[in-house]
Amino acid sequence: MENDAKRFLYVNRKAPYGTIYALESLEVVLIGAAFEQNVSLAFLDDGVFQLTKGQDTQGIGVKNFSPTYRALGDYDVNKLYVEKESLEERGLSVDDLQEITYEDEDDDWEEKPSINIVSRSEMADIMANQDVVLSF
Amino acid sequence: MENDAKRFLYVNRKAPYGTIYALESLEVVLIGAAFEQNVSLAFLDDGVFQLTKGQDTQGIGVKNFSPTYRALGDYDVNKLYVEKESLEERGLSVDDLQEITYEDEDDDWEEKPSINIVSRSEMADIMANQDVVLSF
Amino acid sequence: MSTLHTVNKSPFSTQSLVSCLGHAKDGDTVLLIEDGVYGAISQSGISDAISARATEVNLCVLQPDLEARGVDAAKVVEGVNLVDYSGFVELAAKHSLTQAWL
Amino acid sequence: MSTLHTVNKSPFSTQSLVSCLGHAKDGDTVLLIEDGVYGAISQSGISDAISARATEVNLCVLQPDLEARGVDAAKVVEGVNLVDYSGFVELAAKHSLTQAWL
Amino acid sequence: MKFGVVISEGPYTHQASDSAFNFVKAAIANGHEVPRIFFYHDGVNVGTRLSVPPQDERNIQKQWTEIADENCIDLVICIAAAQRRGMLDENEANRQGKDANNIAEGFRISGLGQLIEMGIQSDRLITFGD
Amino acid sequence: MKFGVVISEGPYTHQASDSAFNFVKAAIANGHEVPRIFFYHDGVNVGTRLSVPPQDERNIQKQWTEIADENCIDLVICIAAAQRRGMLDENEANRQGKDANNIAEGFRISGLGQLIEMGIQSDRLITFGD
Repeated sequence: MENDAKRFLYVNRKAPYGTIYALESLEVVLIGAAFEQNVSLAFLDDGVFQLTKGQDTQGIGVKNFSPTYRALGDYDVNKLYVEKESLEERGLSVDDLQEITYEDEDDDWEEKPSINIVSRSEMADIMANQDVVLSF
Repeated sequence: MENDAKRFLYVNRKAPYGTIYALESLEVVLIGAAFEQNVSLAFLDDGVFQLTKGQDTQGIGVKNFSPTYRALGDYDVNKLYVEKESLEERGLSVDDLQEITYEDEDDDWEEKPSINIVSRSEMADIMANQDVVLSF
Repeated sequence: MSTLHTVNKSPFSTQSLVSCLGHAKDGDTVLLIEDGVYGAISQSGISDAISARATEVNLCVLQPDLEARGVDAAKVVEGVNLVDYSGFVELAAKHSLTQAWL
Repeated sequence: MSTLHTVNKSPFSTQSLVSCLGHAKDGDTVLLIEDGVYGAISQSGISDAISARATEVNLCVLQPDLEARGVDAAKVVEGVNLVDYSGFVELAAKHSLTQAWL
Repeated sequence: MKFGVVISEGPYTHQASDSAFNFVKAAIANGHEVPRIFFYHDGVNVGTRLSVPPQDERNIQKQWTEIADENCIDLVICIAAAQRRGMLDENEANRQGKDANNIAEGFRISGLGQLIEMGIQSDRLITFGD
Repeated sequence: MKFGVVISEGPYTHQASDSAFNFVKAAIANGHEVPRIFFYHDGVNVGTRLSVPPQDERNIQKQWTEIADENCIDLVICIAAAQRRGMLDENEANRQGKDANNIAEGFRISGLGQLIEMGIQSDRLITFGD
């Protein structure tokens, strides 16, 4: 990563499928990965629903894009922050989310989790510590 | 009014200007008036904001359509139901709303108020007692 | 005379479900569709309020929308009924009126 | 390092303002625009929660949006500052970061 | 039973037109009629023939054109909503002095009266929006 | 100061593009620069030249075309978002085998990289959406 890379945060606060924001946010993240900035993703409020496992969209005739989150590691996008309070309010725990991992090139390519569960106050710190915030 | 007229209720739950629904709802009401059905309008939740007086849109560069509500009486649309609880939750009273009247042809063209403040439970009764509900 | 109410918004984001439940009459059906299906998740911050209404009002959730969002049917609040699109159509036919809480 | 947060939704309809205020840091500015300006009305069901934050956070409301909606400046919660579009621009320039709570 | 359907949001952005499509398919399969669908607000954008969705996604406009053709459904786009949003048929384009039009086969542009008429003539009216 | 602006919602339906316009006008009046505006999601629909708003309403597309022309603002419409929603320029129409295009003067269609680039090159990035 270049020294003058900017810290980019993609903020996801909306549920998938009801609206297109989650999908089109992911499209920005994938394209943005080529720019070698310092990228993080935040999932809070209804955005945490984007990461649930077992999504099956056959019955609604819409493409299931949830597998794409698991590919983020291949694009060197491996900082996914999920807010604990948002999960709890929605009756969810980390067990309801997909497992998303990346291979750490600085640690002998060990497979590590990309999802970090953070408190609301930690999420506020993450948000404050950015150069660019893109909201979806 | 014909005997086989249907009861049409236009339900307004959104604030004006932030989105176009309030304006385009009004356009349906005006066109619909020509069909001589039994028309009522419901204003609840943020829909009560549509009727506030003193709207001045010069600063945002968007057309002020609030005077149109006062013309509804000329189209024989004179049943505007506004939910009391929705007003109160928003710090509003009937004094914050425009005065909207119609001339009652069955009562020597006396000018009467079109706005009826109703309780949530009365609003529920009004909604239940319709043939067609159009939501905006 | 009864009404099928549809709610398509997450109750964690908007007030639509609360407003709908505050206006639905006994004997009406409230059907959760699209992002509205999140209202059927048990042990959430609002699930008690939902199940409290499940006796007077027929609460339903659209299963294809539930599956799309990865919500296991076992996680649905007790008393909420699962329907498919065909069931949605027949609910609309059975009730004399349909109202969308957009 | 501080942030200008914009909120464009009515707090009576959505959770955006609540979520924003729950994440804004002391010294940040929260600017209410578009339908968000309804959050500045005094004596509403949420005005106490708003004014409680007005000491740590700089709460502002966009006056042209307030006027469009017929909300009298005299009705605005105490401690909330009125700004015009020029003021909006300078708030964005003054804070190092801008975040929209859509 | 005769269903009237209102679609208030644009394609892909909101699920409304997908939900309406699944509802209409099921209604027809169950032996009901859907004589007309009225596209209002951003719903008018469903009727553009210029969209090019990714290969692995559904083509919402084509789905409507096909189901309408097979079941004689009248797909009506509101003219007032369409004008604001840049949806035109050939007549409207000529009348407004525009050099192109973008409406798809099977859709027609007409007035809000068609919505009221649908409300009067249908046994049930159902709205899919945001 | 250099502002980058993102517009995420369509014209007339949401206030987003109006708010952005008022913000950009004020920014320029205050001596700031707005080198680029990026239209994403339904925001791409702002760039249609086929819209015919009522006489007594603002013409949102024309407002953008004019302010961009006067201040050298690069109005970029996201290609991926545009394709889904039926927004095409002449090149894209030819490439996709479409018989019409609808993009207005002053707008250009390009990739999402232009959004990231805007984020990198701007001092501040501000989003107007829903």
